Amino acid sequence: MGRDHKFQVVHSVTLFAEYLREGRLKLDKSVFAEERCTYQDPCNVSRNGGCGKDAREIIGYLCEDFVEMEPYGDYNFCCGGGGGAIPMAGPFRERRLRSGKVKAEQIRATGASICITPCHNCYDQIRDLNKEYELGIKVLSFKEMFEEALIIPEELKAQEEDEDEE
Amino acid sequence: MSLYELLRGPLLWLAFGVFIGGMVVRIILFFTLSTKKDKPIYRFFSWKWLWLSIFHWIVPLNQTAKKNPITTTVGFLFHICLLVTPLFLLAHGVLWYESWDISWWSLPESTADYMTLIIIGCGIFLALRRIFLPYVRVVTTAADYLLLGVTLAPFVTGYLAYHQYFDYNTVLLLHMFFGELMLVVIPFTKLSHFLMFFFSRAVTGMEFGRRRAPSW
Amino acid sequence: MRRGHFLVFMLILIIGSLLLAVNLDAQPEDIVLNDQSVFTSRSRPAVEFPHQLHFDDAGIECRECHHRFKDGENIVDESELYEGAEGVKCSSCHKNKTGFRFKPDLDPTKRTLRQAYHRMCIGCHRKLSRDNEKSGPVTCGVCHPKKKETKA
Amino acid sequence: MAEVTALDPKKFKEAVKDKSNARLKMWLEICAHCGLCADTCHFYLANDKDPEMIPAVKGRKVLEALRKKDKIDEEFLEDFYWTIYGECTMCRRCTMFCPFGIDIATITSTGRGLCVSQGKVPENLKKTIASYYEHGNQMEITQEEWIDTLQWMEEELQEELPGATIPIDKKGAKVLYTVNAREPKFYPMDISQVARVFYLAGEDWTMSSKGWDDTNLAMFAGDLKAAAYISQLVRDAAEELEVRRVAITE
Repeated sequence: MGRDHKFQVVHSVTLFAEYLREGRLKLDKSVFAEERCTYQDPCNVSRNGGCGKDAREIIGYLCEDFVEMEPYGDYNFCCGGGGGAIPMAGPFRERRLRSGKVKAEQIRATGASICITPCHNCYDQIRDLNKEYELGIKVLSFKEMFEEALIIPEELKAQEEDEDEE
Repeated sequence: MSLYELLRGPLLWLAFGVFIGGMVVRIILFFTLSTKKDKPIYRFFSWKWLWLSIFHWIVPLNQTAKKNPITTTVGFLFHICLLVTPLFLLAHGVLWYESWDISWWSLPESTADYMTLIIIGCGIFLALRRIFLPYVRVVTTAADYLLLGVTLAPFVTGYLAYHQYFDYNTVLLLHMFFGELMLVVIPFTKLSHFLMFFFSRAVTGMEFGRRRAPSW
Repeated sequence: MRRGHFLVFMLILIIGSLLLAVNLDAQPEDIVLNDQSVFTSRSRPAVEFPHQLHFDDAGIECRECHHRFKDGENIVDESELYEGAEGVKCSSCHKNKTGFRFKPDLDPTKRTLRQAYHRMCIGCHRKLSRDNEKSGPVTCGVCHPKKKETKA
Repeated sequence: MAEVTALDPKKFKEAVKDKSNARLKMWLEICAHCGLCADTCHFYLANDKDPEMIPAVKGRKVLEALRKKDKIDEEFLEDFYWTIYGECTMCRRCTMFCPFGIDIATITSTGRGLCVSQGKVPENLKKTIASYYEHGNQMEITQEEWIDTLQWMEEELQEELPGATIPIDKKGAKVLYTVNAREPKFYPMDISQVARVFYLAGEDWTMSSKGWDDTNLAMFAGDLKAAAYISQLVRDAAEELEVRRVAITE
């Protein structure tokens, strides 16, 4: 990252926040209104990527009831799945799940029903933690939430839906 | 030549020589090696993040200070007194004056006396931490105790000499010896952090800074 | 202690050389260097200076300590040195209150009284001891002994 | 799983020499052993505050390894391997709390590099690195499979949004979108989800048929040569397609 490229490297979180800010995307906030959400700051996105603010901007468009973990943002704990811990698998799996105890307790303390995270490592790890520590939460990425909450202009929708309605 | 003159003259020169020369060599080595092997430092060099990083840690404006108020207080008191007391001690001022015909501010003697006690007290606290906290004990080596001892020795003997406990002349000579010993070991041990702190903070500050994340 | 001037906090005097003497018989034997107009606060005991010892036993000339320089030459005449004489005490010239010196070639009369004492005593004692001659103390605690608190 | 490999002290010594940079040496020397990093580490907290888990211990072990040079032994390396791969995720949280700002992630990475010199790398990471070299991604996905996946996702998406496309290798697009290779392998829907976002936002975007995996497990494995190669793949793709921005998911 950041070498003398001709191009700029952006994280998709920053990109999504930009679209929302510029009004290029519209979200229906009511979709997740019943859910309490929390956000897992991936190490490489928040602490080492500086995208924590952008993520919270997106959440502002997406969630009614948002609770931060303690601590959060740049000071959030690692989920335990980073640094190649997920793909190492094998005998490392047990260590990984144990080290996720901190994250599991953080999530439990928020009382959230949805844990949002834009990182695949966090995503897989927290899903595993969900089972291991019986958190009873849904783990979602921004993309998954967008799929449900994006407002699609009528003219872009598929035609057969209109036919069905007629 | 009397032992006093030896410690006051040639050995003091030697101590300052090793101390200053050693630190200069360390810095030169750091720069020569880093230009070859630590390219990221120079690629992402930024005065802004360098100073921000140093600033937030040279004053207690960081998460660690918030989380560990007692250790932070002790640490800051220890370090401030450690630097200020020897530099502004009246008796040391007299020595500078006698040798170089220069003089500057000095602390009231009673203040310096209290500061010495603070250093010794903080030193004992740090030693107790090493002994009783498992997570400090696990990284503690014999060298850590030894260096804490070497750091405290000039202050303990200085305190004894000022109050003229025990045999004044012996205590004073010991005080001079330990002071010089401390100077000599600084460049070769972790005590070099008094200077390398700034390099380390600068490097990390810039590394986090280029990702727009604070390192404090 | 004088506020704002750390220097004035200083400890107390050391041995001085000084003092009058027109006539050797009239010499005070020991002199306590304790000018309270200068040393307003003491954290170390005042120095008891054995004046007689210096010229009787050590055989030091008056003019080796008592001085007033003109063109590099000490122009003090022994006849000027009697008890109460103008200019016989160190403090008659060394009145400076702030002792900051960053240039060694600064006017010597700018020395504070404390600096003048220290220079005179320690300077001479160290020189003698380096020449392997009989000498006086050079370390703080010997001239300012803790237990022998002086009252004068 | 770690394979049993013969020790190669000569290679270890070379690796030590190669990895000893100015920052690392400074950090390992000035660490005051104050222990303030202890409760910043999730491994320490999650393992009943086992003092052996604190970040400074990892630093100490790397220092030991650097000092051992060619006097490395099997027993040390074994313990070192489990610590350095299994007890640090290089999250850098401790660095934020270290008064000196000692970067344990860099130190761990060095430690892993030392293991690499002995071929002591977790088997699954090794596999992914080989896969990067062969297929350009960590999941052994061939170019054909990749393009198939993209087309399949495009079709799925078009059922709902007829105008939506997943442009492949579109020269001069504004954004090149790269993914984690887990997406095509395990979560292909992710791709249609992001395509939907780009479509609705009216973004001029594209995906590359070659350098599209933005993960770099070699970096985590401590194999910096491979890591450089992998990041070059995406860089090449971006330069070839003359995009202005590369969007990453990791």
